[in-house]
Amino acid sequence: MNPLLRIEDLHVDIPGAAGVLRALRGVSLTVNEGETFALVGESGCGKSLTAMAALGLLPRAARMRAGRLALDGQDLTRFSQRRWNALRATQVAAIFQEPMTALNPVLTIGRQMTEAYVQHGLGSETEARRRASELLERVGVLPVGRRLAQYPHQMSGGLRQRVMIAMALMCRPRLMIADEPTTALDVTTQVEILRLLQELQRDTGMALLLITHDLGVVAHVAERMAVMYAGEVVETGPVAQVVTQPAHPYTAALLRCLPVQATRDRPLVPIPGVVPALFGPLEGCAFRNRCALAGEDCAGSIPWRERAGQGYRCLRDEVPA
Amino acid sequence: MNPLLEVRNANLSFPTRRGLFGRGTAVPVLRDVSLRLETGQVLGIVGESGSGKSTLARLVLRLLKADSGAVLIDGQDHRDLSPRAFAAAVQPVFQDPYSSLNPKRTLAQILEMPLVLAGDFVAEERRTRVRAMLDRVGLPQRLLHSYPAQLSGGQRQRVAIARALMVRPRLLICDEPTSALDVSVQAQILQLFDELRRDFGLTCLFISHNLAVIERIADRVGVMYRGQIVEDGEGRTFFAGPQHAYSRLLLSSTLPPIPGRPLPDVARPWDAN
Amino acid sequence: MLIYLRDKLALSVLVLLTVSLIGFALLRLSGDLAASLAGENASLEEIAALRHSLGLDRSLIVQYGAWLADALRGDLGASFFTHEPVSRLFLDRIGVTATMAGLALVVALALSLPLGVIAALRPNTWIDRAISALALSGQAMPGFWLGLMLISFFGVTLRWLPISGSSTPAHFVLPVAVLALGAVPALTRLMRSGMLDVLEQDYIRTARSKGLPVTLIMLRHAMRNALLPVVSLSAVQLGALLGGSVIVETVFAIEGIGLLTYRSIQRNDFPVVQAMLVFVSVCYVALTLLADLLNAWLDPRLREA
Amino acid sequence: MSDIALPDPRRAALRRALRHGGLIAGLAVVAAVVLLAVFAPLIAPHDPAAQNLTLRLIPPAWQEGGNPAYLLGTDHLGRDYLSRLIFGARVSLAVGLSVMVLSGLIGATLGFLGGYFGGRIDDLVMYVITVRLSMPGLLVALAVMSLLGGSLVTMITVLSLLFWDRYAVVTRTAVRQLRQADFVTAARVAGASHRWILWHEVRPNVMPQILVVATLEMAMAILSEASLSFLGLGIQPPTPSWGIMIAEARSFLFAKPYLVWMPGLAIFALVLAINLLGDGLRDVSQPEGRR
Repeated sequence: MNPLLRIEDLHVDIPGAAGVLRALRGVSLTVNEGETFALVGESGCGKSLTAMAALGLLPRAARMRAGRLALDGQDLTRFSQRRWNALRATQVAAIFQEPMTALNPVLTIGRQMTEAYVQHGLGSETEARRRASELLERVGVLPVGRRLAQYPHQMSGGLRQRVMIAMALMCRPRLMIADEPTTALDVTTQVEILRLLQELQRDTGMALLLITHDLGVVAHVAERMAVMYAGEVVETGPVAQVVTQPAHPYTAALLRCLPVQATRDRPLVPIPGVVPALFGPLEGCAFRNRCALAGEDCAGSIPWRERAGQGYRCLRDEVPA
Repeated sequence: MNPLLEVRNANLSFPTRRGLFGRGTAVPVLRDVSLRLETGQVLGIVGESGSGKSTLARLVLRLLKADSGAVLIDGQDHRDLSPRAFAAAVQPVFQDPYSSLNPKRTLAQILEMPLVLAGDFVAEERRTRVRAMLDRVGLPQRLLHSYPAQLSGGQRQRVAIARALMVRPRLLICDEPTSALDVSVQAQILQLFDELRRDFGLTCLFISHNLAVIERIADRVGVMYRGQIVEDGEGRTFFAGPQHAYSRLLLSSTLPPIPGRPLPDVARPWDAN
Repeated sequence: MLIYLRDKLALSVLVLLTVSLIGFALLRLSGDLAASLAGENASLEEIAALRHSLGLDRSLIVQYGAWLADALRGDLGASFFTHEPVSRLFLDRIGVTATMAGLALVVALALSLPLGVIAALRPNTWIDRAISALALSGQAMPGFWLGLMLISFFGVTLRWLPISGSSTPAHFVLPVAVLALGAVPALTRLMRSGMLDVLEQDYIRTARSKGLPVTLIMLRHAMRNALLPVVSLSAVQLGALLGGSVIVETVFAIEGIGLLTYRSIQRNDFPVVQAMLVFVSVCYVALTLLADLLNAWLDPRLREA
Repeated sequence: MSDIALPDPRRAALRRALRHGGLIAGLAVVAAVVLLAVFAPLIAPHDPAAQNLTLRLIPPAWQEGGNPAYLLGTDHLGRDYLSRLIFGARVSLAVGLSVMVLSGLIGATLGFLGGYFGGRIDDLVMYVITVRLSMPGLLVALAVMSLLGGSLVTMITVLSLLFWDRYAVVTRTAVRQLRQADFVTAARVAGASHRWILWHEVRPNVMPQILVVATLEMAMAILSEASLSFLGLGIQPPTPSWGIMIAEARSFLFAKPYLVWMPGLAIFALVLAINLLGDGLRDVSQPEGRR
């Protein structure tokens, strides 16, 4: 499989009134062509920030301190604003969590769908409209003619997310970044949107980088995954392995927190304590203050280890599932 | 014997006001809702957005008035209770841990509030009770004089639960109390609920869109769809084999973290929409 | 939208009636008009006769009713002093005042929209702080004093511009500048905060993720949303500019309705003052209505309210 | 359990305030002017009303013909300009502070009622606000002052009755949002009365915004007093008011421009300081961003 997106040792700082927040501390991951890669973690772990970095859209205050970004062998690290713009939509497209706010309320769906196509010189306004119609038809936003003239507020959340997806597909990107695309939706709508994404991926062959906190969604749609905690990737590997035999204690603990029917007769085991503050340099394992397996050796530097296709950052060999 | 909470054929609609002079139409939100909740039980209400589950909570809390039907607390219409008697019987816990605590008041003030309003306690007794309750919900005493801004989301939700329990109510109305929390924090709060049920014998109306959470916590389950309770029953029976097509759809849409399964088919044959 | 318009119109009429009634009552109850009109040496009989001839001996409600009936026919009464019809006095002078107010708003918008946008694009940088400081200073400047300072500098020291009257376009430069500078601070700050709000919205992130150039994002996606509150404020400001004309026209000796009103106030020429009060209210109500329509054109969500 | 050590919000606000240059500068100037006004009789070198026609129009001390005894010179009646400026601060502050408080009471009350109770009460409040907004404030003030005759008390009354609209609008909006907050609902369910909720739950959360409006209104009142007095329909001579001083100096605009710019500068400095104070208060109470 060919690697499409490579992120290597990414460090991002966010200076603020309370000090410099080390938001990302050496994140590395690779998304291969055509695959679905899930980036999983709880709020504040840096998963969205990583995705935004891959779009060149870090928040204004954030600084990329170190690391390399590459798309299909092209080094993006020193890209100018103009080259980023040329890349977005045509190579990397994105959809976001809140379909209610991600579309501009004062512009029609048609206008918002076609503008990037025309801007990137892929065709005329007429051609853009034709492609928009085809895509709306494909994602099931019907009747197409009327929908193109509508404004976002005239549609339900599920429909808007479909519009977002169609819009992201306009310029035939090779990678779609989906940042919590179904979190704001009802569960039945969530399944519809996930199915749609799967089908579209099969049709177009694009890769999908799925950012989510929901391990259930990951298990159903992703092939490989990375788990983030406190600005670091703590574990990565094929979904089937990571979810059933976690190698990192945090992944295991997260799974024990899920109140799903499969674990009905097992008690919930909450993770005690809270995430450490990420100000200043952090030595050792960030999870050790909440980890049942932690010892004094966890305060030192922790190597990245590999085992049977799984990579993880932990000293312990056996992690109880 | 009367159930602790009974809702009888409640109908409720929101009037849409068309301008200053217009009358407008009424949008039905609750349609002939009936339910019974026995002392010591947890009744889980599950449904998607717009199903009317939060409206049901607000109705029971007397924040809304039904067009017809009745809400009975221990056999007595809840509208006949004095504010004090009602507060002593029913208390709420809300979804948003940020909106549910006044940012300008300390934890001590927030937790004393229900006791001050109940009026039966001297200052010394209020302080003792607040300290005991902090321990009970797992918050350190040193937070007593801090403000909500100094707390994490999970800690805030503990405060909200503590505030609801201060007057030892007989019925707790929880409207999506864990939905705004991360799963690890959600697990902490669900565990707290388990402990509190054991210690206080809580009776609870627990509303959530998350079937897995409901399954963990509820003895009985009610499924709401478009303002109606389309199915209700004992928890284990329900999860073993839901009867209504919508319940089955809801259950099959819940995705467990088990790899290798395809996404379910969620066509809605009964509801061409 | 139609229902909204209907309500708004009905409300406007009610508001105008209330304002005219309040104005009427205030002016009538604040003192004995006949006594002050007749002069200090008038006898009681003379005052009574004057009161009767002006209709001031009738009850307040009757007087108001009579005024209203006339006003609806376009008859605003006649000046107590020159005995000219008030409507004529107004029509002769409205052009000057309206021109000034309109020009001032255009100038103010031309200054404050770019300033607000620049400040919002570079928040908390030196340029943002400089613009904020400018806005704060402008807000602290008394208009009449600014006018006098401008006269002293451009008119007397430099001798570039005429300092009073309204006969040539050059006469309007200083008064329009004073009026415009009065409106700039509020508009700039609103534009800045509006833009800051909009730039944080998810749909701006969406637009950026589509690789659109910054100028297009600004013009198509951000400006339109940020303009909504500015449109409303502009309407209010234009009303305020008409009211503010009293000071500017006094300082620069311009024969507009502001100066007319000032003189009429000084000599208790009640019909003129009442007319001015109602005129400004009508302008305000009409302008806010216009702003609502403009906003509905800008934002489709408002069309359905 | 290791906590994220978050600071006490009040202490954090105080720290932000102390680091806020504009707020400190504004506060310093306002405090200085207040001291000047309170101790005017002790500080002013001369009686501000004492005329001496032999000492007319002395230029400031640093100009040719200046007299060190009259640091800022004298006006057309030979009164000491510095002393008049110092006493003028009394009028400005008296009007500014009184109008700030009185109009605040009117506006905030209306805002609380409309915002909290909503429905028909809110319709009524909105109607009253609209009526007020559609009346030209300065014009009405001019007309009423002209009929009633200018005095400090009339001035304060008239301005207070006119300039409460911003209080009402801001308070109403803020209270409307707070009314929806879950902590208000929790208090209601706990049996709190409307009065209890308004005082304990709503008021503390609106106060910062009301304070910011208060500074704006104080500045506005000071400017209005100056304008009205300048037009001859406000405070009446010989009371030293900055607006009157400018009006009296107007005839000497060409010969003695400093007589005009000095009182104007005083108004400008005081109002600017108050605005800085207001901006600072807003920054400090809303740390999430400058708006």
